[in-house]
Amino acid sequence: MTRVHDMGGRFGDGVIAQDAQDAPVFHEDWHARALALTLAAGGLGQWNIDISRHARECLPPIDYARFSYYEKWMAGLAGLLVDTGVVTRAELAEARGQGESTWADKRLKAENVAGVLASGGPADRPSDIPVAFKPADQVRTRKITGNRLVDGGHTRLPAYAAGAVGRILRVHGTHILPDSSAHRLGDGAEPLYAVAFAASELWANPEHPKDEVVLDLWQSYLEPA
Amino acid sequence: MTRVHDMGGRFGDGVIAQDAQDAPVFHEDWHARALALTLAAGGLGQWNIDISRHARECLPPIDYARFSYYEKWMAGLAGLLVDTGVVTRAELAEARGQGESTWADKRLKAENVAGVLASGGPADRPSDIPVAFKPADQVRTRKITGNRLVDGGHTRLPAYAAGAVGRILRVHGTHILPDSSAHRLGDGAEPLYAVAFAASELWANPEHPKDEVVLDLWQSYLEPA
Amino acid sequence: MWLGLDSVTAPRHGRGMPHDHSDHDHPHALLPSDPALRVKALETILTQKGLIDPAALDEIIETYETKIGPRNGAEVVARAWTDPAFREALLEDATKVVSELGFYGRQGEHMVAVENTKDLHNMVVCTLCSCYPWPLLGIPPGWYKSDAYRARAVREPRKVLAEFGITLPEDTAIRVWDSTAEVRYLVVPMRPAGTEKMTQSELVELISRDSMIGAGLAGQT
Amino acid sequence: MWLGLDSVTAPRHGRGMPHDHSDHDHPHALLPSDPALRVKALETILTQKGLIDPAALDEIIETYETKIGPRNGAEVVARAWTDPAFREALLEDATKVVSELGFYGRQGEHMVAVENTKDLHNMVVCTLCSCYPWPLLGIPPGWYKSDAYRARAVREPRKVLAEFGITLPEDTAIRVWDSTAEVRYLVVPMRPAGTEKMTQSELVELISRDSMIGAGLAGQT
Repeated sequence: MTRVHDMGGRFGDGVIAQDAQDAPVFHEDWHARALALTLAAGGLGQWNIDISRHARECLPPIDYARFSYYEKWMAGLAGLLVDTGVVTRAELAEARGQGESTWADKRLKAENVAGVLASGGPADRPSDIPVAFKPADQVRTRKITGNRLVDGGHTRLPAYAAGAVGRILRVHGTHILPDSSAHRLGDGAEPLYAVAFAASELWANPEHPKDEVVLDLWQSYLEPA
Repeated sequence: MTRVHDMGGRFGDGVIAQDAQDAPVFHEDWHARALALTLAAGGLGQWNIDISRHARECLPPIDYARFSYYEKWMAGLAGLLVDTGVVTRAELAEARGQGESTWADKRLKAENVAGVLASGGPADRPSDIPVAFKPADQVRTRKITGNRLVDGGHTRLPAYAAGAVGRILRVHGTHILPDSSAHRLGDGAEPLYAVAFAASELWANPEHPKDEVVLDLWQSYLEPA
Repeated sequence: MWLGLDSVTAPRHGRGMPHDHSDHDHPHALLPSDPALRVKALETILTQKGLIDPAALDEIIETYETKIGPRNGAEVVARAWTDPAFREALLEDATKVVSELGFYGRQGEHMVAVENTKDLHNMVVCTLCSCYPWPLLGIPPGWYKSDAYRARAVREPRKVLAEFGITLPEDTAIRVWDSTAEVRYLVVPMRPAGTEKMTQSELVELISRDSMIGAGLAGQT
Repeated sequence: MWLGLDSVTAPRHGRGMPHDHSDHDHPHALLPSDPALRVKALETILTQKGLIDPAALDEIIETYETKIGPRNGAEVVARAWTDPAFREALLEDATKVVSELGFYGRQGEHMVAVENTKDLHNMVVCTLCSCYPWPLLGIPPGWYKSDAYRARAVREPRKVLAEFGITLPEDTAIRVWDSTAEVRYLVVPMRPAGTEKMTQSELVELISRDSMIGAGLAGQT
């Protein structure tokens, strides 16, 4: 068990509330503002995507459960702004910014939006760590999920896939390790794989003998099996 | 991952809000009424303790997270009353009971309360299943927790202790199997053990090499290791 | 057999199978959302249907407010400190021993006593719900039932104990008992130094509820 | 490098370490609780500090409302259906192929295309958050980000598909892709029977957003 966000396989959720194919992209104006604000604030360069995911995961479990999607984004953003010193608690409490920020020169300008969205932020990085597995190799995931660098830290091995045997499906190259990057400990890039697991390896009562779940997993999450 | 109640080991909860040693037993009058109502309704004999635990576990995850303790009890009770046909949805909606129930003769009377609380409801039962383990034996828990009789059903192996190796500490005799009893499939009594696990077997970053966690686990949850 | 563990085992069609509700179609959503009004509504319905005697509720409440509480456990512990044969019998078969003292009952049908020593500190939790030895300790305190205690006690008992003001010696092991069955655990805390001359009833005053859960020490102030 | 993946890797004292808040001391609790007011407050603070240009927010919103959406993915799929060499290149290296079409960008930096066949149905989820191929499908729909989809898609994809009106043949295997890294998956749905004479732009109309997530079929009505 890591944190409340790690809900894959959980029982207890009811039917999925579907949106129509032609539903608006943003159901409320504030959803659109929340998304745009998060992207623009991210552009200040004070955190990366792993840090911002971890900020949402670290919301108190009660908040994580009760908040709608963009409410989680806003709460995560509030936490990031305070943690990085970009905004003070007093400014949040007064809903008023005190003077121009030292990072104001990093403000995302309207004319740069298209270019910034189009250029993205790739996560592949060179790494000295040799690729240990090839397609069809059998691997076993860590028996206990969890960040090995920081207790309670960010990790991307869901609890439902811990201690499971699967086979390498694809080698994705070498990617930034979120367990490191989310805690400002460096990229820690290492080989990343798509790993396929039989449903029977993951679930007490799998639906179908042929079904599989595939996860993208870093080499340090895996051992030969 | 079973359900939202299965939170042992979860990260994200803050400090524990302690009560004073001399705090009142019930912080609010309605807490006291909720407890008493649950006990008295249980006395109607329409469900057992495993069914009632499962009713609380089956609350929608959002409700389970946001409800206070006795709110979970009340919501669980509402579910049980409707599921068993003791109360109708219409009666709940109108907050009004329609006529005397056929189970009214089972009503717990004030003069019987002391006797009923004192007599309890033991969970040990005879079983034909031979006791397979003795103290100091090494055992491994099921790799995947979850009810094997009913998909998504009640079980008492927490996810954090799935697939772990421990040693038998005590043999408790033969007890009702909650996985069966919670779904009205019979007592299914089988041997029950206290099983000790090294903290390092359960957690990515254990606090201390000598620490252990002990769980009471049924024989069908275990295999020799 | 009041809990009906035997009487309700016959499967009935469509009952007892899990059926996951989304947020708004669970029966509880039909009731008032204010918790006090919600309880009142349920009590009213059940009373009108003849299923509940409000006087029985009063009796249950009074029992747990005034008769069944941690004083019971403290008496057991104080006697174990002062009577070696009793201590031995308690550690051997706590159910039998506490029954003889009149402390058998609901949520205490299968008791085990575990003793704290210099080498081993025992601590009790129920990660899956709120199991607790009612006949000896009464109704559990709020913190015992909190998500934070349930989530953290098994994984980081030392951090939890620190919040309760306890730092154990470095070479003391911790054993956390997660109450996953109907067995209930009573921690027998260590007898504080300097209490050799105290009477049993003086000792009882030192034995807090938390010390019998393992989240406190006897005599801790 | 706008996402700052490189620029913020230097550890700073006390930052980046997890520190679990209880319910009321998280910074968000300082803001208004109404979500619309909460967003407004954050936008106001950041604008007053010179950190946000509201016109840039407008531009981002307009981009995802009008320019970047599932039409992009549908064009890729329709071409894969009609151009065997394109299909082969897409399945070999989707990032390269979609980049050449101008569909590279944020949340689509590492693309993989997976093709549905009679034997294998692919379906995409992100159980840990909401990863989704934005440049090809736009902003994910609410259901994709819901707890129910995240929890259930990996464990019971057939029950989930049934809710979306899909029943697969008994001998079709399902492969659920849980997007745990920065790789994003595009499902290439099966081309419906009887569409052999359609033009590429007619085909585009059959290719729904859900079909490219694997929660729908192309041409499904």
